Amino acid sequence: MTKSRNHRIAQFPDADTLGRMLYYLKLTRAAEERIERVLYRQGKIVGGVYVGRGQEAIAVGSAIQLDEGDVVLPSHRDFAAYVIRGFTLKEIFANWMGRANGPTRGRDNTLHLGDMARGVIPIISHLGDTCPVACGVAMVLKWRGQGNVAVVHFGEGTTSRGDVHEAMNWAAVMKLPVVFICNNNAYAYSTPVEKQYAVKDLTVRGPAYGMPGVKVDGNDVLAVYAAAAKAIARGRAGAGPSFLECKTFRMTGHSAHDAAEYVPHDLFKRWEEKDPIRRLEKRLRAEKILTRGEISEMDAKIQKEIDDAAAFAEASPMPEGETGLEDVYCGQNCNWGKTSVVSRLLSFATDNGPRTTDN
Amino acid sequence: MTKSRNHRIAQFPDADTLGRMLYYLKLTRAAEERIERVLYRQGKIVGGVYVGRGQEAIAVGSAIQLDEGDVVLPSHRDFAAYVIRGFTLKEIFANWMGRANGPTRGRDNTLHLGDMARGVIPIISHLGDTCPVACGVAMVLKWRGQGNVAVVHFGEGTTSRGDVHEAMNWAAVMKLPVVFICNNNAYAYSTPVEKQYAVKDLTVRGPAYGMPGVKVDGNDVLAVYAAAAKAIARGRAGAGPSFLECKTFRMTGHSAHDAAEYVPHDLFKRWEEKDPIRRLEKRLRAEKILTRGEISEMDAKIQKEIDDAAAFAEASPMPEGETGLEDVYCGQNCNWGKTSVVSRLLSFATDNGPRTTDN
Amino acid sequence: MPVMTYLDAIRQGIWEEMERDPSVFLLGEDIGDYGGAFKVTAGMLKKFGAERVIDTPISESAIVGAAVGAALMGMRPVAEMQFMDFISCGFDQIVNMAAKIHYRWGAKVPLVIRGPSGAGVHGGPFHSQSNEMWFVHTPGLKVVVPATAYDAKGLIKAAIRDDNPVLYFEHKFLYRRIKDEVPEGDYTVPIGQARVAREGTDIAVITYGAMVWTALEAAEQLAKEGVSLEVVDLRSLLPYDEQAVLATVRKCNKVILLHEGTRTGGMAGELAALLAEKAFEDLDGPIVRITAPDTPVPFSPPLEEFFLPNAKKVAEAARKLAAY
Amino acid sequence: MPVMTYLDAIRQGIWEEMERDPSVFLLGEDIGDYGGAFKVTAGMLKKFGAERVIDTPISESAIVGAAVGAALMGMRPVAEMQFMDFISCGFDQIVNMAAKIHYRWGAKVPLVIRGPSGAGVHGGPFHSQSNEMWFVHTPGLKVVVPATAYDAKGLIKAAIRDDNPVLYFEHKFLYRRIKDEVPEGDYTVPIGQARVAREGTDIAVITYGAMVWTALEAAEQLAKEGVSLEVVDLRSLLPYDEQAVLATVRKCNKVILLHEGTRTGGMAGELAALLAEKAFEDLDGPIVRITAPDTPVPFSPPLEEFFLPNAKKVAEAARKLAAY
Ligand SMILES: Cc1ncc(C[n+]2csc(CCOP(=O)(O)OP(=O)(O)O)c2C)c(N)n1
Ligand SMILES: Cc1ncc(C[n+]2csc(CCOP(=O)(O)OP(=O)(O)O)c2C)c(N)n1
Ligand SMILES: [Mg+2]
Ligand SMILES: [Mg+2]
Repeated sequence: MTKSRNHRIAQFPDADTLGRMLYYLKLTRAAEERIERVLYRQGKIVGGVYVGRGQEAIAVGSAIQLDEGDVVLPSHRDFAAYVIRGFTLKEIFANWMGRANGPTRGRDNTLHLGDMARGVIPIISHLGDTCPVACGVAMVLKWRGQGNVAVVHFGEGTTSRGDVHEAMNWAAVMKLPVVFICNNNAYAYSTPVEKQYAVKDLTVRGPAYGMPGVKVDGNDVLAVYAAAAKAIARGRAGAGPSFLECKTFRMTGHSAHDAAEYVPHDLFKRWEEKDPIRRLEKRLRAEKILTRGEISEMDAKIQKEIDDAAAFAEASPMPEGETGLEDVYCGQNCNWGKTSVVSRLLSFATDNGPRTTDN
Repeated sequence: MTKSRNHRIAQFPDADTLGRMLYYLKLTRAAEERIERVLYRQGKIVGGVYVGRGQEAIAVGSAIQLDEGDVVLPSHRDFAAYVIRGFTLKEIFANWMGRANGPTRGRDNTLHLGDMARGVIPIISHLGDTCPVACGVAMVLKWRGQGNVAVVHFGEGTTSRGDVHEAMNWAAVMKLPVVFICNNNAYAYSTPVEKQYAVKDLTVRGPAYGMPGVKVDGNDVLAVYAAAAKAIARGRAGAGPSFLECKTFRMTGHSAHDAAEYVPHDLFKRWEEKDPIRRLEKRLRAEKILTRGEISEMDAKIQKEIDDAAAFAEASPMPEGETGLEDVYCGQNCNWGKTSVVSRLLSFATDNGPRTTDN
Repeated sequence: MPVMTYLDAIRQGIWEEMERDPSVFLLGEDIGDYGGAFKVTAGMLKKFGAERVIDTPISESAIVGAAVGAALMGMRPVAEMQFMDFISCGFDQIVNMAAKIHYRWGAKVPLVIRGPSGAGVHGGPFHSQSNEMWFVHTPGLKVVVPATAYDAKGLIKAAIRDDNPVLYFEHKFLYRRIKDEVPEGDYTVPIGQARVAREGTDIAVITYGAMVWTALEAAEQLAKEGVSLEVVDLRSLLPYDEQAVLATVRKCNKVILLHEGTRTGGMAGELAALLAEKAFEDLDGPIVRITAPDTPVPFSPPLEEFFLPNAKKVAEAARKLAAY
Repeated sequence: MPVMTYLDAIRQGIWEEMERDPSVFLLGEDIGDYGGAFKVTAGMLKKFGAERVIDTPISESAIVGAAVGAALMGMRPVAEMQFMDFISCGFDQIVNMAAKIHYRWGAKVPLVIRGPSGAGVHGGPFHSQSNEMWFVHTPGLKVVVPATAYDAKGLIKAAIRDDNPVLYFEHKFLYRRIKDEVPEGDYTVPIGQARVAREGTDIAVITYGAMVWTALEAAEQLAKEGVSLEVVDLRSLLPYDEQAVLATVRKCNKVILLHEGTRTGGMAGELAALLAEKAFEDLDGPIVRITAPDTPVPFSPPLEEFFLPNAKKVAEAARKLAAY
């Protein structure tokens, strides 16, 4: 059923990939910081703001491995997954600011950015809902037999929802190429894990459905890479789904307006030491894969990209009120054709780093 | 928190209990046979007819142990649970026939019979929905601290529903006195277990939530008794929920109109040999707990009870159409007070065997 | 023209679409070997194979969610609810995931959710619901409610070809009770177009689903008494055919709104609002609603009979209205 | 009399009921230590303890189901949905379990499901819904929609004391924007009773929730132009106050039905049907609906503003209707 592919199951990334991972980690951190700590406070972003500070390695270490034809369904904290799959910072910032040229044309907020051409199905606020959707995607991937996979992310709190259960069971019964990645950041809004589930590790859930359950250091992008590589390879080979529990920590409040006073302060300190970006940076310098100078250049480039994206977004027009009446249905009052994602994309420079699909 | 009780955890029933178990097994088998194979075919029962032929030991072996204050939430195949908790055959037959004096006053069908005074919350057709309800019941039981438990039954197919997951996780997190009993009868309507889940035994689900998962021979009423005794004792002691997977077989079609052609015929033969009633009867005779004569008497008594109940039900009036407008709300157009369960009960003889609450 | 049952017409419509378009596939509980609780998909597993006729676990939310995922990948899933009552278990995926995707990011979500709804077979409160209004009130969905075998086939085809999520409510009372002429081969009935089921001049009865037959029965009766009812079968509830509704009322000037769903918040309200807004000057009498009362659907035959609208109730109301 | 916000009034109402009746308890996500996403339950964990203020896993279906179980055991659970949008995840337990138990076997199910609904704060399609109509169309439930701080307190108390499942829709736009006089201590606002929020003679505006304030703003404007609007605040949608609706229309003879929920299948339809049935002779002009359009709630401020009804839109419609 599965077309044979000459994928090596490389559980360790090559130097180029290591560099790109550092880039995406840093880009994510810096872009989210701008959004959460600058633009939001300036009132330029309205509505809820959720970021993935501290847990960036999970999306980076997994999405970096995806090929054309693969589909990712990120959580609200997986900024890097969107960027790696080709959403530009300009698009993302424009959407956060509700602009007419954002990928949702101002209809939806945060990271609710979808595009099947780029293989991205966004989370909706209703937690867990994307897990069954990932199953449907994977059914089609399996029929097509080209060894593609679907990767769906969700928080540990989300595992309490029925939809996650129905999806994991379904994927196991149908042996679907789905990688279920739990971003276990220790809190669900204010709720600590002891109030969410009564097991030590959620990994037991994997075998409970008939799939591997693997515990991963979510603050180590190389560990994520290795575990995701195995799970993805399993999916590509037609051997069915996997469940990864990536342990990490949410280094902010639940959203930009939450001071996280319920989190014991020393936890932040302890996890600060495990910062995934510093860890990778240190290693790349130690192994002489990147020099201090190259890293500074990278940082500067990232700042420039973010400046440009923020400026672009701010200069972009807000949507006209009446356009909100369009596109409820496909085919009737639908304006996505006229100002399609593709044509609107042409107005964006594609200057924010390499795209996975060039892999 | 839990009032200490001098319950011995008797994992083996005494002679009296053994006799009552045989009685309830036989009563269930015979009553359901009358319903499914006589009254339904005569057109005296309308709507769907589901029975538990072959799997009667599960409800009998567990419900027989319940005390006053305990609550059972049976599945659609747990006839005995209703009877053991005090629903009379007359009530049950009257309800199957849609009569005005059935416990639902003709509003609901099959075994959808509830009565908090008897500690019974019936299944609704929407499979799995009673599992979260059991959690709410158990929260209150736990607060009351009298060592009561809630026991909820569901089929193995039902485990695929999100509600079962949410409930098992919830009960584990809150350490609730719930016994989750999966009546695994190998089929969900026409769907065999391989299409329902991808594990060998569902027992793995227990530890996946943080509770014991125990495999039980569901056709051996003594095995059910022993496993339920342990799980109930655990609940009474405040140690939290348990999950029992009782393996059995549905010795009929899904419902009275289903010929079950999709079931390989030899399966029926193989399971016929494990018939729970014959097994217990043989044992009780071998151990001289009951004589052949006593058993014949029991059979005759059961037939008479069923004859009486069927005659009573047939002679009972159908509801007046307009009464269907009452009781949508409690307190307004509500007729349950006037013709309350209790007062309507007075019209029933209480002649169908001992009731658990006399224990 | 071949005469066939409502149920066979649905089956034939699905069958032909499966043959025509390889992206159409089916998923649901017991739909494969067993052919579905009502046998709508009988024979399809054998014909189309296990990849296109998929028996699922008892997971309504995942059924809908997986249908969405497959639709996003370019397929046209047709999901069966064993009874439309159980759609409440997949409700969130329908109203929040399926209904809003196109609006939010422009992707197509062509899928159909179909299954038996409605009362009249003593199914009790959980196997008899007419719960279409939850979806009529949810922008982004389409809702169709065929009453005839002809429309059942034409609408299932239209639903499958539609690029949006469509809820297709079959009426289980009609499955084997209704037979009419159904052309062989391809045709569709456009979603959003009503049909005049019987022409008349005095009172318009606007209805859908099984109640179309109830209205026709009443019309037959009233004709003998010299009162002419026009019966309009909506066929689609979202979008519904405003022009047809206005036209029949402008013609008859009196109107009965009839449905099997419960009263408060039912479709009759929506139609009444339309008429009160846009046909205010055309009405020569109060708008009359005939609906089920605001109760669950009771099981016992006398209760269910009392619950359901019938020709007698329609005829009585029509007589009164005629005399207004 | 103390002046307090809409939000504080809800909190005070719950607080007093918790003090008054030990069978009242709270469950929901992040309601304990954190006090809820909007802080409605702030301080309650400390005051009433962890057995009566229960942080739950993210399991909306289990939240509702557990509330039903506890209610059957004689308790009076008050369940919070972090946003009423997420009620779709507990939908089945509400419409099939909670709503039908009393009808089926006579047991009481006294429970409240409450939470923030409505738009106006740029919450986007999943944090802004007005989804009350799904429940208004479900027999066995009650639905209340307070617009003032006074009613917020009186209705939460009535809801908690009611022996049926009550859905209590708070409007998040009003939480901290509305302040009014709220008596200390005990009072209830009866479920099912509307209130005349402003007396008038020319046009009745019937509405609820945040739109009451919109109507009042329009009435203020129109008064200057010599047109007198009467504003009726329904307060409850199921049951709704038929007499009050009929009375205002019999007085004003013209009517605007206003709500924030989407149009098709919305509350305005229900009211229009009532009026067309029972006040047909009293109407001197078409019934006018002002509602949100049939789209999801868009996020970006200009889109959301266009989506929402406002005083200008109401005033324009009122001017036209006055001239009819
Ligand atoms: C079904 C549902 N219930 C509640 C919420 C409100 N909510 C938003 S995020 C959140 C916590 C999520 O926790 P987790 O799954 O661990 O993800 P994290 O935010 O920690 O990444 C909650 C309760 C929601 N969005 N959806
Ligand atoms: C939510 C829901 N989906 C589908 C159905 C239709 N249905 C009724 S019984 C049944 C099979 C149940 O199988 P299982 O849980 O194994 O119980 P069993 O009947 O075998 O005891 C199905 C699919 C239902 N009642 N509820
Ligand atoms: Mg988390
Ligand atoms: Mg089974």
